[in-house]
Amino acid sequence: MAAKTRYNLRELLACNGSKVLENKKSVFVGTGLPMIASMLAQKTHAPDLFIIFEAGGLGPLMKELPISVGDSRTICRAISASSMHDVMSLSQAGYADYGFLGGAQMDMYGNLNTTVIGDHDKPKVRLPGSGGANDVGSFSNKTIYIIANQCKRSFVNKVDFLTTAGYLDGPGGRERAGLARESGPYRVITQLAVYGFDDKTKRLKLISLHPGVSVDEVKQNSDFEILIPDEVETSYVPSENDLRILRQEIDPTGIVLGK
Amino acid sequence: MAAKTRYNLRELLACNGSKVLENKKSVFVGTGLPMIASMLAQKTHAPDLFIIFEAGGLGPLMKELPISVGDSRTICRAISASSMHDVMSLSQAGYADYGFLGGAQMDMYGNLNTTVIGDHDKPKVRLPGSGGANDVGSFSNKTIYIIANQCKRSFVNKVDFLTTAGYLDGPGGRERAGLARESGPYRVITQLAVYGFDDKTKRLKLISLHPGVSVDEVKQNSDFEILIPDEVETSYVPSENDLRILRQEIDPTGIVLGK
Amino acid sequence: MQILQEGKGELVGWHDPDEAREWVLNNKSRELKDKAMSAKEAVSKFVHDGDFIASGGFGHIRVSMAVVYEIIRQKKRNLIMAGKTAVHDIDILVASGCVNRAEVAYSFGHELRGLSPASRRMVESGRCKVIAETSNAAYQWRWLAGMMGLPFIPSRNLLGTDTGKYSSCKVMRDPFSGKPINLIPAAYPDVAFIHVHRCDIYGNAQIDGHLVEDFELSRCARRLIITTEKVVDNEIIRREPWKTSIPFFVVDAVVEIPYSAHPSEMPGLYWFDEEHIAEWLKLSRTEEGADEYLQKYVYSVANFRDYLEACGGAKKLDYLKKRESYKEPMKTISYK
Amino acid sequence: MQILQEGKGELVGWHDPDEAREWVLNNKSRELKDKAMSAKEAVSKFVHDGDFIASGGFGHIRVSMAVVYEIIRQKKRNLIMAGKTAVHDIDILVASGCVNRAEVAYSFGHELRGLSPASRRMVESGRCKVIAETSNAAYQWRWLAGMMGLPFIPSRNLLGTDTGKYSSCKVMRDPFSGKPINLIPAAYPDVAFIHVHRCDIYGNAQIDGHLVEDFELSRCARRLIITTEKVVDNEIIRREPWKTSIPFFVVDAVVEIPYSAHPSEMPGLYWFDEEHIAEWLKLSRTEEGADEYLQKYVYSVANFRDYLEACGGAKKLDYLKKRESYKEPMKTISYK
Repeated sequence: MAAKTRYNLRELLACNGSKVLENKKSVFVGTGLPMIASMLAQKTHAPDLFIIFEAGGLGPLMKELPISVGDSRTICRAISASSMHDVMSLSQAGYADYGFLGGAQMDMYGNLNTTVIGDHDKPKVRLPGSGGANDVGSFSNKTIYIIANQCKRSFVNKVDFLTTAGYLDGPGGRERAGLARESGPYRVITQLAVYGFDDKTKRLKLISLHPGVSVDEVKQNSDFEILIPDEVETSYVPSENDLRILRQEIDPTGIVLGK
Repeated sequence: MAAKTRYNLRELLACNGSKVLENKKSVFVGTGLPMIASMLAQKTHAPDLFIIFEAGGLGPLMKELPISVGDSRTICRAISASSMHDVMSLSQAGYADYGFLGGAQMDMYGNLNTTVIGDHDKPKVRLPGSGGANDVGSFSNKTIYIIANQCKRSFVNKVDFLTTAGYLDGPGGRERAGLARESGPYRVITQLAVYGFDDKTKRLKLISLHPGVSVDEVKQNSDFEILIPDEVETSYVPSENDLRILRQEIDPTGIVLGK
Repeated sequence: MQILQEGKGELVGWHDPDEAREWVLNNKSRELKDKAMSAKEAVSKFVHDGDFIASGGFGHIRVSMAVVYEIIRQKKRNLIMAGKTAVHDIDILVASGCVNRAEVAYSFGHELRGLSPASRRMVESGRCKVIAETSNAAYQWRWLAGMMGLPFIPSRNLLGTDTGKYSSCKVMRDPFSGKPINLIPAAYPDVAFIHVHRCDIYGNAQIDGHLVEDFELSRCARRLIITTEKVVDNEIIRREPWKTSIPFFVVDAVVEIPYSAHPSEMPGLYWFDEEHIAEWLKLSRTEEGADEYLQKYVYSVANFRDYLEACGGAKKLDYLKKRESYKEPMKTISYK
Repeated sequence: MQILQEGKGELVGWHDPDEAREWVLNNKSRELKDKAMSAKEAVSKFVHDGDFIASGGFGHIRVSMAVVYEIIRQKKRNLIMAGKTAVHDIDILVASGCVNRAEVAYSFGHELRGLSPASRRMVESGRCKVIAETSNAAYQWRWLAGMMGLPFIPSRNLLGTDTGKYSSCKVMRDPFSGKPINLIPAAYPDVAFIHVHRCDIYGNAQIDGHLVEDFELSRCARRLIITTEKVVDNEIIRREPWKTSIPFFVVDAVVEIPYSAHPSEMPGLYWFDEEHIAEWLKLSRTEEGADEYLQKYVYSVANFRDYLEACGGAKKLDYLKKRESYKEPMKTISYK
């Protein structure tokens, strides 16, 4: 993505995240890009996307970007302003079609680390921890990750700390651990490409390359082997309309998307 | 209790039930006499008695007798109108000082039957079942029973069905079963007398005789042996003020107390 | 850690949590769609012979009687009912032959008003089976476990009693405290019906006053019929979202029927119709009398409006409204 | 049924259910008594060195900052904090040396605004220990189990992860489904502090909007300090009892301090003070800077009113009120 584009990286990530979401489905979103992507989906192809916030906001029609998944914007014209117990229970019971998370480190099975770089008890970098990520990754039918900085230190053979379950040790791993049947990571969006998971092996598999990105670049920026299918699409390119909505309607101050 | 009295049996039961309750404590009450007794306590010696209803009413100041523990009278000027989950959880956690129940059959350890007379699967008389009784009897620190009809068929060696736990098989029985430490039946009020439970044996023990009732009468109306202490008091006798409150303020139509 | 006791009650309405999720995935939509329909349509669509059914409210309070009467009118059979402080509802459902099995916390009685002659007769003659015993708290927590998508919720009730032994609970040794603990299995009723004060066409519902068990019950039921005093615009819901007790995506049908709780109480709106309850309790002392009641109030009326007419119409409803707001005094009524 | 895994995290705040009941019996009164006091008095009375503490609200929303600042001012030590989407609160409590251990779901970050330099520094240098990991749902359910007086609540999260392995949970085989299930231990924090919209002198509290975890947290905490925007008459509470989120008998202190959530948001009343948060995030990049902040906003002010004055006083508060009600636009702010 060396070429100068009409859009910046975060806008590209938001638009590709948005595209994964379906109309008339629910999505459990985290702060930042997942929120932006979900709001964009509502304003474009998925007007009836049902947004779930962990602090209790259900189905809001937001007129301003929330700063936190718990602030008053998340219950703006919502159908319910409830509690974390309600939201987490409903999600555990299967009402979260999509989950939407960010991450720092991931392995080929989509296991996510947002807790610590280095040793847990003697951390090199202490990150915030699971927050609701472990819950979203455990309960959602399909979980989407945005990892803005794909490189050999973020796409690793073994995560320093397994915060949130991907497919664990591979096929059947989630079921063996007691996690919900037919749940798990679904898409991973990085600055280079969009990935899915191979049905059989549960390993990360390339789906589409962002404009100007090569398969080699994708491979070089991973410590583990990424499955490359014969056919690789090109990722969605933000439209003028997307950019107008993102910049003018959703994040006019650029707190998430930058200026 | 052959002599003609100023009060009827139910009024006597209500007044003696009321006397057990302490000011500034909580009581989890069932429909009927327990409710009347609690309201009387509030209007006499225990103005700050905190009444708990299983359907969600907490601390009401009732201006009319509820017909059910779930009707709108139970949240009249309450401090909270909540849910059964809230009330039962708080009680399980120890917030119910007193529980107040009615019963059909009881044994010497205060085990209560409100489910069935005869065999469970081929019942002679099917009664309503536990309702909240098992819960009140499990969770309350001190449970009070009103059994209006003490006789050999209601004070039995073995209840046909153990609906609500008294002391089960005696000392340590509740703890062995996993029930809360320091909980259990505390007083039993019948048409003849008021009983407690012996600290050591956990067996029913006479405390006071209603006016005109003899120890023999008490013994003859029980299938099991009731412990009789050396000193037996006389039960509380309804005062004119009690009767005025009961008849004029609490139950003017006599739906519970009769006319 | 071992299983110390297994209740011998029938485990009704339980599903493996993964199967429960699959049901949600395939049958509960996250789409805002118009679910308004008649009671007749809702019952015919969502109540099936053999279903495990549960009624909202508590005792004679806020019960969706329009659905109960419609189930009888449609002659549904072999239903299993959740006897969770069930009174008039279970009594007439058993008497009419719709319900022939029950898991019982409180059933076959009308609280203060006395035992239920009709349903007791059916139980004592073996025509209605009690397939499990439980308690009010335990029932409530069966819903909680279902709402949470869990196989069970632990509790410290039922222990040591026959209620526990005849329940579908298990007792195990708690690995934290080392003490015995009761495990209450989740319940997912096939269909529940809950009466509310107001609701939009999608099913977003507000309940005034105390919620009793309906927060949890609404969320664990596989199918949910909401009857409502009034359908309101979605904008009313969105203006005060903290008032929503039941969100639309757990709702399958929205039926607008004012006074739909009659003869039970609707908190804040109208009082119990004690005359009607007393009439039932008197008539139902014989099978013929019970049939007479059903003929008069269910089979020979086309819908709930006609039923209300038969119960005394506008004059009676006006009285019940006044009674609820303390504008009429209590009356002495004989139930025998 | 066997234990499949035991988390190696420290089991903090757990009590045997019988001990928990004993605490309630001996320490929580069912008497309606005046609990109004100052933040100074409440903290000195109910927060003790070594306590396990928990803060209400969520992230920078509805946090009882007056109590947080008072804890710092009173130099409490060796506190363990519940890191349940804890942000500004835990950051300054760790930076000031009050908190030296945490059980973490989300801590050491300010969500969108970036990681927390101060508390990260303390953790990375070993001066603050993470004694257990958990997740937001699991924390929430630790409160639920506590509120219910149970030893644990089952769940289907944490399974298969290091978060689970470093938690205080156990994994067992579910006797109903045969599948592995997580058991989350109850938590009873020694003291919790929750900020509410209104409350009477006894502690009956109303929270507007979403409750987050405060329904459960308020009920499981051994001691509970309520700070409130406004003290209202008990009659206001009794008029609409369905609005009570927290009943008086779980409350130990009622502290009336308007704007007590500052710099966090009070839904419906005032917005985050982003300038203040940015000032902290910039200053706290060095230990000296963090000390400067604490000196300026905590140690050298006598109370919360003086603190608010130091933050910009009436003009700033007026802006935050307007911002909350969309009458002022978002501003671009740099946190670095």
